[in-house]
Amino acid sequence: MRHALVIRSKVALLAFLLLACPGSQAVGQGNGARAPAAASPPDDGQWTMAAKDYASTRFSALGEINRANVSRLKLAFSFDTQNRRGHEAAPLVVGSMMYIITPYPNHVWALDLARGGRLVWVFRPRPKPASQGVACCDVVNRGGTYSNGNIYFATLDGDVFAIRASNGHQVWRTSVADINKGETVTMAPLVAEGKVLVGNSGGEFGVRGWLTALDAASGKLAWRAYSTGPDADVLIGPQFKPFYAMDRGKDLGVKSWPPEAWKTGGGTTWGWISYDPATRTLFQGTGNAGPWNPHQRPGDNKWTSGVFARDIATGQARWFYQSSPHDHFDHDDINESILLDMPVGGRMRQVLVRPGRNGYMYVIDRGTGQVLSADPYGFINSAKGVDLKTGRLIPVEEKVPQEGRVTRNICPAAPGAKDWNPSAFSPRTGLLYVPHLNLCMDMGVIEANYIAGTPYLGAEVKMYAGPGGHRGVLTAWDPVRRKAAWEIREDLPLWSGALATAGDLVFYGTMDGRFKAVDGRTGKLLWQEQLESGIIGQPITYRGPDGRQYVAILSGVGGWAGAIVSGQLDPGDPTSALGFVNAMRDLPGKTKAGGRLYVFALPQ
Amino acid sequence: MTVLSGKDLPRDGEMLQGVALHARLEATWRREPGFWGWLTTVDHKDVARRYIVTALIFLALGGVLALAMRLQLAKPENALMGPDRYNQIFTMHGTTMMFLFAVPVMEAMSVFLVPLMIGTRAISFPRLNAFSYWVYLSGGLLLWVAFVLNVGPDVGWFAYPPLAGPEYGTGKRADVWAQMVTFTEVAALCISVEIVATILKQRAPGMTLARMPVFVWVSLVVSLMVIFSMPAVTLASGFLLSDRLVGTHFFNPFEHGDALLWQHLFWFFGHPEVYIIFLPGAGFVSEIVATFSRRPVFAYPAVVLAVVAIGLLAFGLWVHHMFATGLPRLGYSFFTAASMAVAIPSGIQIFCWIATMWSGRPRFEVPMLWVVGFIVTFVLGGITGVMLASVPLDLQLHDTYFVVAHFHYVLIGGAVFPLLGAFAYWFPKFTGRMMGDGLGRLSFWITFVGFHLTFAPMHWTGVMGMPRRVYTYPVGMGWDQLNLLSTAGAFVLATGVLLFLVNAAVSIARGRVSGPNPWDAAGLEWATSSPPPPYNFAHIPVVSSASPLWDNRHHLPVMTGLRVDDRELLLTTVMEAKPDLREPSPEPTIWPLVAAAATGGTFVASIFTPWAVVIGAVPVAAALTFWFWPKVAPTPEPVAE
Amino acid sequence: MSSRSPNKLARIGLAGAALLALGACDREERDTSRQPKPETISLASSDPRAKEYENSSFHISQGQRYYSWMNCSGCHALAGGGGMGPPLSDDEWRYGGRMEDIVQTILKGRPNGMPAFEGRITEQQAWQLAAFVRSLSAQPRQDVLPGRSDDISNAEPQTLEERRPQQSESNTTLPSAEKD
Amino acid sequence: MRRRLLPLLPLLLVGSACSVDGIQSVGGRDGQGGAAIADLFGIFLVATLLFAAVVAAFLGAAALRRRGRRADGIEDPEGSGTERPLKTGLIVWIAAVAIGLFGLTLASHLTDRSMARALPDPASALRIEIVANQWWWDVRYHFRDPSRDVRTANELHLPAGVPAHVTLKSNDVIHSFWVPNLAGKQDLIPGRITDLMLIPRKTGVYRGQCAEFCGMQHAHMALDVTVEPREAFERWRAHNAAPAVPPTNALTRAGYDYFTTRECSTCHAIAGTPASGQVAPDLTHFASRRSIAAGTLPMSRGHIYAWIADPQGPKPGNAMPYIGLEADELHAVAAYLESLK
Repeated sequence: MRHALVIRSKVALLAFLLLACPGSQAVGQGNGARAPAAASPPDDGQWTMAAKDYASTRFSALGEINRANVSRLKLAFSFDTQNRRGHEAAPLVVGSMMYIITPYPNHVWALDLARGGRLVWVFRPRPKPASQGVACCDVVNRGGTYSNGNIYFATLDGDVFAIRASNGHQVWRTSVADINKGETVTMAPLVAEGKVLVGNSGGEFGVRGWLTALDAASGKLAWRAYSTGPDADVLIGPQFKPFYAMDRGKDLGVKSWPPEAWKTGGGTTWGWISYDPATRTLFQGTGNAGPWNPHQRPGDNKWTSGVFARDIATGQARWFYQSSPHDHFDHDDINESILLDMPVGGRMRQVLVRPGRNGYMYVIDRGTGQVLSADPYGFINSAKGVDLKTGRLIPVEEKVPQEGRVTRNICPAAPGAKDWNPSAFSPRTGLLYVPHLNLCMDMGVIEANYIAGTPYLGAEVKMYAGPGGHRGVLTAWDPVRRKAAWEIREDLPLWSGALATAGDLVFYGTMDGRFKAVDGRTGKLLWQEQLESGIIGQPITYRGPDGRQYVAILSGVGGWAGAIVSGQLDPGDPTSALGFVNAMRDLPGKTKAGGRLYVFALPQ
Repeated sequence: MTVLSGKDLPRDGEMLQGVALHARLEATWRREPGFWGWLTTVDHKDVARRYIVTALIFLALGGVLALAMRLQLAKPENALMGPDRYNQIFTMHGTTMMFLFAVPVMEAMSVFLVPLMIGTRAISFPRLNAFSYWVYLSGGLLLWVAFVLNVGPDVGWFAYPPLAGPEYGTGKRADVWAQMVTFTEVAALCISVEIVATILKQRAPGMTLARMPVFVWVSLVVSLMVIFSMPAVTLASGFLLSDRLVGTHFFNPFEHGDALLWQHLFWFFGHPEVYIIFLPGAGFVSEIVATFSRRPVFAYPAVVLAVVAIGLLAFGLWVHHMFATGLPRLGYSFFTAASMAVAIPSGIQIFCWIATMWSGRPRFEVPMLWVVGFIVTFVLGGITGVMLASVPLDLQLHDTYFVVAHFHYVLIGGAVFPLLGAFAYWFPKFTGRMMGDGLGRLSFWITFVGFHLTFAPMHWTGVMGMPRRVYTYPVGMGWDQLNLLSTAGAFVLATGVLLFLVNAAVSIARGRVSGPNPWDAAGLEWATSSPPPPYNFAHIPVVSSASPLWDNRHHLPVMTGLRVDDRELLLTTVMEAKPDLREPSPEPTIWPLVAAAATGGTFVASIFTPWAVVIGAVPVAAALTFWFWPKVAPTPEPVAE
Repeated sequence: MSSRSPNKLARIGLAGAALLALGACDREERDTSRQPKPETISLASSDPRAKEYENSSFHISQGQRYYSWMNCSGCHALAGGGGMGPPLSDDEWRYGGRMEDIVQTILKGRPNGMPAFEGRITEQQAWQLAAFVRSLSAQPRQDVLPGRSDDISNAEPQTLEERRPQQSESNTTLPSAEKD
Repeated sequence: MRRRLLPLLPLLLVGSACSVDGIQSVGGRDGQGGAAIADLFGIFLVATLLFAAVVAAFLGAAALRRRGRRADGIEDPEGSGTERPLKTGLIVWIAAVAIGLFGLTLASHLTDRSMARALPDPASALRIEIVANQWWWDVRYHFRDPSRDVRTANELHLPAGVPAHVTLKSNDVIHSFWVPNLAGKQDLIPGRITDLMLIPRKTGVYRGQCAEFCGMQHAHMALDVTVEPREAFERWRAHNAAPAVPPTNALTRAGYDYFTTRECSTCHAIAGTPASGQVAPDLTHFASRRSIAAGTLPMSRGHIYAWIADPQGPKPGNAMPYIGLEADELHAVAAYLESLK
């Protein structure tokens, strides 16, 4: 399928060239898919939230850098973050300022873009050092968000900060998580309708997952929705109209668990939230059920490993869909939801497109939670498919992890076909650019012991490359035709986000430190630059104070995949970093720890 | 160098007989004088006596452990010893009795008797024979020294992983067990090869297969069983050692190793092992019954076929040790049938022995008492064996004291009683003196009564639900009196065995001098002096019937012509035992001992590091090189015209 | 096992029997006694209890069990390779690698994430854990160490098995009601 | 020679042992199939003893027949005239043994098959999962609705007449599950899942015990089995599905505080409290059980004290450590545990 761009006729190509106009919000020609306007306003050249917009497109309408000239891209400036852990964050650009949030200790650096990236101020929140001990997968932070003059971000130990974007002064600070229970916060908050939405991490520690809305102005708690437990805690009320029968019933967050198990059941919200202003609905994925050992939690384990639609004002759930009931493989469902309006079965539907961890590309009706399609976008042998009548994943019995006996060749592995690192959608090509993984694993489970603040796993995992021997893939997925347009195979797992631009370019980075730009239509590699350390961050692009287009990326290997480098782990133990190290034994030879912002532009 | 013609070489025959012949043979075959000679001897009788004495010492040690267990179990909640000590003790008891007493002593009997019974001057591969003893001794010492040092295995004589595996078998205890198995297996395999070669190629002229004494048949079958079954356990213990030492995953269930693989391998050896122990008993009984009933054993072909049948069936039964493991239920029925089928050849043997008495004129000397005790006890053990072969019954009775009762009935009744009878019977051949009769009878009755007092109550304790291998049991289960009875019986039993040993010791010193054939028996072993000279026979006897000394009461025909200046054996054909070749037999040498020491050092060190195998290979290779170094200028030997 | 140098092993191999004779009694003792070992406060470098625990296969195996039960393996990985916590299988010790240092680390915790287990486990258990932790970097005597634990192996993954995606019919089509 | 028959008598009495009414007795007829096994046992006993009697009679006769007629000559078997009848006898004997064994094999096989056929569909049975640990039994009842699941330890409650499908797993080494009054034994093998169907017929209290050597405390790995009427079982189930009773007075509250914040909760769980340890027996309704520590000690206040104060005394080697509680702490924890009815 590689380079197999589908262009049906010369006419279509001609029509496309006429309409494609750099800098404007072009409507996709390829397949009719587009982000809803309300959630994806016209581009202002800034980058104020990690996902670019509420629709989570990570698409920039800037087209100055395009397929023709990208090969001339040169470093504009760089900045040392003075941190050597995994840099997963997206820089923010507001006006002429850039803000970078580092991994623990979560410093916020404000750089003046007008003066070549000179440091203006730094904010040091001083999180509790002990929080490092309860961060499952390196002490990462996935970024902040800008709204109404403030930068909102959360520290690893679970404090949400609002600081003045102009001078870095703290506006408010609210503690939302308790590290003594194993809770941390690594996600980039989302601010919408005057609410700061933030969820906890710690699915590996037997925490009880939640999503919290704070008042953006005061930091006061607006509501908190748990992912397990009684309906009152989950904010399930009369508005709740799940599409599938399996999600209907009272207190399923209790009844689908063994007694008490929901209290340590996971379902954390540590990934991406999308928001549809038109319906005032937020879409929130929930993480894996805890512990990993599924035999300790018979039942469907509501409401873990699924996606909630909630009313942003009250947090009340509207619908829920569970992609991995009774999750077997640590398949969180916290991956990004891209809001699209696109033709499905002959008529336009308002949908979420979700590249799921279990390897299926879900297309879900935004209004009802109905799964319209679920197609494998990576290699899957642990499930036979998704039954669209019941909404249930159809597991493969022989791949269910056994107690005391390793199950071999489970694909995808625990990080899924795709982990947190977000995709980008270009309306110009109609394609979704999914940076993902091709990993399989051996997994066996054992009885996990619950001790608050310590890991609650009960699994022995060893990962390795999936079929083909490559560990990462960038797939250009056509959500309308429900198949891949092309894909690029990468040796190392892809742990960085993707960025699509109106120059029909897709930017992403690899864990050995290559920052790449490829042709959005064919996948052809057009430009790459070797950076100091491996890339697991999220590339952004913006219009600088000088009016030119810049592309920025944080380099600094780490995260779950890169912990072998950032944590100097022992490759001799296959279970290091929950089994990821086994797949990454060669990484220390390919990159080293680092932490630096790189900003590229065309030469003047 | 002048080539001598065949006529010039000194040979036995008309020219050379009587005292002169004995002197020449004595000079050629005797062991070297003094301690050095003791270390270097390759005489099968020396080695066998050594084996028997060592095995009896282990029997005594194992018996002491049994008494310790019975003391602990005499009453509920007894605090005599803790679980750690008890588990070591019951493991040591089983291991000692199975690996260090029963199998070696039975093989030692074969090593002593078979060359005499078939009328040859030496066992084949006599150096290997000496080597096997030293290896066996090293294994026994390893186990017992380790036990004294609190490194005695505590995982049961069956050492099931994962309990014996690296994670749950803490320390080096299980390694000691596994390596001890290697020692004893090497020793047993050496002997088996010798016995098979000796029986097939060294029989006296005229001793066709159909004229072999039943005990020789038994030795042949048992040796072949050893050769086919022991590699399974050697393999298994090798797997276990490499799991424990170098991190392989044969028995690691997490990595798809299989704990049941061990059980299959172990019982594929373990069940034949039981018959390896029991069948020689049947051989002893056949000889004793014939002698004391004054007639050849009834239906000799049926008895021999029964022995062969048991030897074959023994390999098809191992799963009846694993009925509770959850293997496919229907397949169990096959093993039930096979297990029950063993009762048919056993029944044939029992019938034939009784029929021999029936049609003969039985004389109840001490060996015959043991035979009668054997028949009674063994039949009872057989009954419970048939019950245990049934899947539904076994699922209830398995691993209870019922099974303990069963296999002690079969092993003590079926093997130890005949063995003690055999000691009494062949005692004059071993020592030249008769064993005391009065004390012999007393020791039989005390042993017999003590045995049943000990083990009969265990049938009940088992049925009442007492599991095996528990170091204590709670009050109020109804097991108290029965256990006390067993304990009391154990001391009676021990007294009986002690009396037997005392009798033996006294008789060695002061017993009546026996002469060559005190029982007027029919076998060739009685055709030479008691104890036999180093060369066994001055002239090789010639056989024309299955009872040579009865059919040629006054003059046993002999053949002559073997060299007397060199150790020379007559080889005969496999089936008809026609004279075939003359073959030199090796001289005494120290190298088997050195090789055994090198092998032993390698085995022991490899408990601690896999590199021992690499480093230890050097001394082992050196010792073997010297061992096999060809004699300088072999005495020229013309080809027979 | 790769960490064992041939030299060291050869030495052990040759001295195997001697070792057996010398130290076997202590090493194999299943010391289930109630009390933690008596303490001697000394300014000398090493706590005398260290050797008692470290040279006991029983204490090391107990420690191995606790290592999993107390979730140490969750952060430090089964063979001490590390993850959320630093690796224990190397020679680097942030807070000291002596037995008593490790016991302190376990009981009192350390600021960068190591939780304090004092009051959650007994002191005896902490010593046993420390003995096992040191065995991960092959520091105690080799002859008290297990060859491995019954866990997942570090062998190369099995990729020979043919891997084919599982398919079923139901995911390819929409429910009939939707086909309008 | 009657003395030689004496040893047979104990065997005869084994038959009578079948009717012994023990709480851990092989001959029990308390479970389905128990009767069939007892009958089979009887058949085997009678048949094999019959053969043994023939052997004994033959042996006695052979020994007595020509005793005393001493002569040094050798018998000529062919000449004595006994050879032919004996050969006929041998053939008859072989035939008899073979037929007898065939009959027994058939009886065993048929019993086994009929018991297997009589087993109900596991799907319709009560679902119980038993996980063996060194040295205790982790018992879980599973229901269609997982929130109704019950977890307990070292005890098994069964409704009379209702089939219970027991799934057996092991967390460490090989154990064997054996409640002789109800069914034969079944090994629990790490890395494998085995199962067993229990169909209790008679209400009562029974005892099961590990039947495969599993290490130091193999002797102290028992479980109490209570077979009760269906309603009583339902009450038990409902009670055990409920969280533990909260502490009611200062003493039990102190015990609660200690238990939930200190060493105890690292390993033990008590539902409804923060204590959530999973690696040791669940103690939610501890005091309602019949024994402590897998049948090591009977349940009583004194034994609770004794056990907490010194768990290595009565059961050396078990995983419960010596904690060294102060007297008041011991008093409080014991009181709290005793209140967990």
